[in-house]
Amino acid sequence: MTSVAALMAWPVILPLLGAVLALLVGRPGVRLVAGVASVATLMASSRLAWEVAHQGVLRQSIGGWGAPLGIEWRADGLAALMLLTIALVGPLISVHALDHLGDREDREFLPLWLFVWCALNALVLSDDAFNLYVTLELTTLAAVALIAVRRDLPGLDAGLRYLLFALPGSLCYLLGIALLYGAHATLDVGTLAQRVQPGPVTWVAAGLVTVGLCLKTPLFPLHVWLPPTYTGAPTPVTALLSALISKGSFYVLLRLWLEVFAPVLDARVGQLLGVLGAVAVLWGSFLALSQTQLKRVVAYSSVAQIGYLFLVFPMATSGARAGAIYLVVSHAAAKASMFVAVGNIHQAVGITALGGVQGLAYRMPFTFLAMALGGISLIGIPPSGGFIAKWLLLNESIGTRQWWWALVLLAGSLLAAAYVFRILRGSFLPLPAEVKVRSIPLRNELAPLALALIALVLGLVPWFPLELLAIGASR
Amino acid sequence: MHELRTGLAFFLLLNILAGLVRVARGPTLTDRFIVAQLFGTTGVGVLVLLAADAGRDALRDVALVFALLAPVTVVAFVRFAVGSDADAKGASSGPDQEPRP
Amino acid sequence: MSPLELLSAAFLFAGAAFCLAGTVGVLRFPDVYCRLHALTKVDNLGLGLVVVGLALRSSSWATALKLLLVWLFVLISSAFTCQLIARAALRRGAVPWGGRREP
Amino acid sequence: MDGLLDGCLALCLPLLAYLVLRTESLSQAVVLFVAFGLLSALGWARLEAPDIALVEAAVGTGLTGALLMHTLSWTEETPPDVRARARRRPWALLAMAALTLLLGWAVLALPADSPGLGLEVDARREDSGVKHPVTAVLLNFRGYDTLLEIAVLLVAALGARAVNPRSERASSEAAKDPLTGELFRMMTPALLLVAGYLVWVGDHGPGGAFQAGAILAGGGVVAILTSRMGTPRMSSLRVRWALLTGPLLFIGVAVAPLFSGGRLLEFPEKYAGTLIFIVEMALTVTIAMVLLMFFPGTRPPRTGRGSAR
Amino acid sequence: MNPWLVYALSGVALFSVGLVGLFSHQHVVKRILASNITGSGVLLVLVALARRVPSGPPDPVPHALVLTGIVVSVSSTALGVALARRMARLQAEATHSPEHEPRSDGEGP
Repeated sequence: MTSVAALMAWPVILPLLGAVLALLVGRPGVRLVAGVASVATLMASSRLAWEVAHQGVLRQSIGGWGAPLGIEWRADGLAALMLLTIALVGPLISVHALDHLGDREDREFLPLWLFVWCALNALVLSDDAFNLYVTLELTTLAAVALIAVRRDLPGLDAGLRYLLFALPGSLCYLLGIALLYGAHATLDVGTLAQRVQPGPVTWVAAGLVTVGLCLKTPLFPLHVWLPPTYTGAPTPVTALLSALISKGSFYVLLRLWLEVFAPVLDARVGQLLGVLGAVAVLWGSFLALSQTQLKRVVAYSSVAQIGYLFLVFPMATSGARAGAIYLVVSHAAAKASMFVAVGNIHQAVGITALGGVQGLAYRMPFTFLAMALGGISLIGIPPSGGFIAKWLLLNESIGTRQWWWALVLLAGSLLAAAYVFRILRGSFLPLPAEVKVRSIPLRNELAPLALALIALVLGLVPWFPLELLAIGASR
Repeated sequence: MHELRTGLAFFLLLNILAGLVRVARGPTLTDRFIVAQLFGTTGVGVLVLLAADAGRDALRDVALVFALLAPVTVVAFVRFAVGSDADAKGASSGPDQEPRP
Repeated sequence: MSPLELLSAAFLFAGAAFCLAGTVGVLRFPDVYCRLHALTKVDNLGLGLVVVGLALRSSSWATALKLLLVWLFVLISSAFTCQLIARAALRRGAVPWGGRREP
Repeated sequence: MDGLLDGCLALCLPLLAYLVLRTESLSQAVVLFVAFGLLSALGWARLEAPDIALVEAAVGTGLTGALLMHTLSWTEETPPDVRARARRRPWALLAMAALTLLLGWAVLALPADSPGLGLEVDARREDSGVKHPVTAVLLNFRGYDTLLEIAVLLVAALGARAVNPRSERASSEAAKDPLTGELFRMMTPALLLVAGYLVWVGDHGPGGAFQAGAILAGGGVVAILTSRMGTPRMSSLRVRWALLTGPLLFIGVAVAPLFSGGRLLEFPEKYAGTLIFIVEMALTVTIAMVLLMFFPGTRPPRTGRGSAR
Repeated sequence: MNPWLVYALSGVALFSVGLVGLFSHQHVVKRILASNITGSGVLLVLVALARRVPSGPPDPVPHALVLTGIVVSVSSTALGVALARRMARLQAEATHSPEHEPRSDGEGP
């Protein structure tokens, strides 16, 4: 069972099997099945990451047909790191969801989350452009079902909004892939990378793929669906969306862009993406600063943080790539912790306004410790994963003589510091007498703390992830 | 014969296009739905004509499926779009009202 | 052209003519019920004649049988659906046309 | 003549699509959309893609048609945005034209005589255990896509049932209606026959699990509409088994080679044909169940029609 | 002009019409229809690409991709319609009985 085939198959198959079985057993055993499936998938993912760290890039052709005809899997260091991130962050969010959502929603939330996990693992491993489309769609539909899992008006509205933006995004991507297939008669990403030539087909296909994936991620100015969707969805689902699901489409974009499109495109296109990212950083942070609802502050912060990721495209060096991925991972942990903390606050006092946190730090110390640690990573202060990521990006912007991106990074950090402190400041004021604080289970307080600790550890021991990232960084 | 069949298929396609006028004019949903049924049968005709070409036998199966499933939409139409049987007077239900001449 | 080909072509033309007649009927007839009448002409005779024309020239019995099966399905479905549509229209209060000019 | 037919069809499709989106009445848009489905089936037929035409026929006339008729019962007839859209129309037309030109430029630059992967598929088809090339690609060469596609179907069914969990039956009056009852009785054997035929034919010609499942679902929709059954509920164990046997079997067949040192979805050459047939049979039931779960029951909303923003 | 090119251009036009329609409408059912049309456009391009060599059978790979694409498109349509229907019902209940508000989680704005 240690063949490469089995190593690569289990991280995809186990959550899928778990989801199907969880659906089959229904209410009584759903938690048990989902728990077993989660542990098994976590083990399978870590095992694969371990092998990648020791053996280097792993490849596998499903069914044994080989590249142009069949579908190939490719696990490099980047894929291994993403697998680990999903396997650590996702289950912690779902633990929080167990108490946050009702008993009825369990039956739907857990199988759907396992489907999302299966789709994201498949997406991370896939080296086939059409297979990536299928995984993207599986992620989208499962996300829509998750957003609407509570069947209330805000959730349904958010789900429809997300669906109707993500669908055209996937279709743009698919048309781009269709054009590439028409020109090069292959769907394999590696083969495409060798065959693309500058020309109208490549330009239009690159445009379609980029626009489609930017719609799903989303990049400014296509982000209009994000704040209402993130606020309307149940909080654990928002955490999943922001931490993992939006990273899926960014991962696809990063790989296709760096491996396939960047060599044959004008550098100015990369600059354009960078400018949009920079605008997203400033605009998103500014809007986060002007919100009065707690959840909206964190949601707009996501717009800004996604903006940073797009700074990788104008620099397009391996250092910038490492920085962007580092940000993906640490933002996944930090933002998940923030959203889960927001969920806890809401559960405890039922208030959504920013002023509602007043005095809560004394009653929910772990939640606010998590919020503070997550905030540190968002701002980019050491020691945190966010700091390492921004440091790498800063280095590259100076190394490639594009100092203006450094300014964006610094300005974004200042704005982030402002909105994070705006939340934390209130929490240390004295608790108003009339506020009733419901106690929440310790498990729910520890989940965000564990997530925030991941972001912290990423800042303390950066060498393991960075070494992993270097494996297979260029084909 | 191929030319003749293709020509007739084209002619039937033009018939479908002409039917669009009735969809636009309505006036009621029922009128529009009748045109949809007309399209269905004409489409089956086009498919069997095209299926007569060598190597296109599978299109006959497509025609078969179209013919077989045509009633599904009709039953759905009768149940929903025109309003349920319970409010047969239909004064206030249904997407649009039948005109009374 | 062999006599069989001629016969087949004649059936095909006749079928197409009925399809045209049906379409014109749906376009020109004054009310729902008359238009339904036109629709059934296409279902029964239009498609029927086309099917017969094709079956005459079909390469095998199985093909001819399948063609006739297609027609049979359309016939049955048409019989039911027209009844259903007409009933629904009547229940909703569409008054049949009494021979006046269309307004 | 062929050119005329193709040109006319190719021109009509975008025109019809434009009309669907331009019309102000929703009922008109729905009827036009049904016509659009028919024309696209003709397009698939002209492009020698009978498999796709079959799916379009089975899903378009059966499920999508019924689903859209159903939407008419709960949405507002005239969309609330008519005036807003009228203002934007010149802008929209310009955007459509510009986008078409841009994409058309890329299409014109594509190589005009590439056979794609057709030759590779032909060369390996013998090893796939299936004679029909599309089935070979779908279930063997790219069977992994199909496995994930089944997951997509399950997710959509789960989501659709989660938001509308109750199974609604029509009034008893509808159940007693002799006309639809007789229609259902006459349709059922034919549906079963054609569905079985399509699964069987999928091995060597156009057909397969999805087409057959869609036809069965068409019969199921009529059964729901005539109150012979309710929409399948996730809470029923029997429904869950019917839904999930196919996926479990597919996963089992996919992972079995892993235990003997093989790869995922690597069918042993000798049994490939048989295994694919069994998986297709089981998936037919799954697909029929999923499509039925998409169909939301029959009762029109009690409180009348609300606006669906 | 080759038939495949005619259909590919038609598919591209469908895509554009659908995409622009999707973003210029507010009505949810219309937007779902528009996304369906957009999808049909992409699929038409793919199938047309399979038919570039006029002699011999078409390339089966795009056909298989399109079959998968249709399944995905049907699934997302059904999910969208289900969500929209539930929303319409909740809104109808809210307007008809103001004292009975739909259950809200209070987290939204």
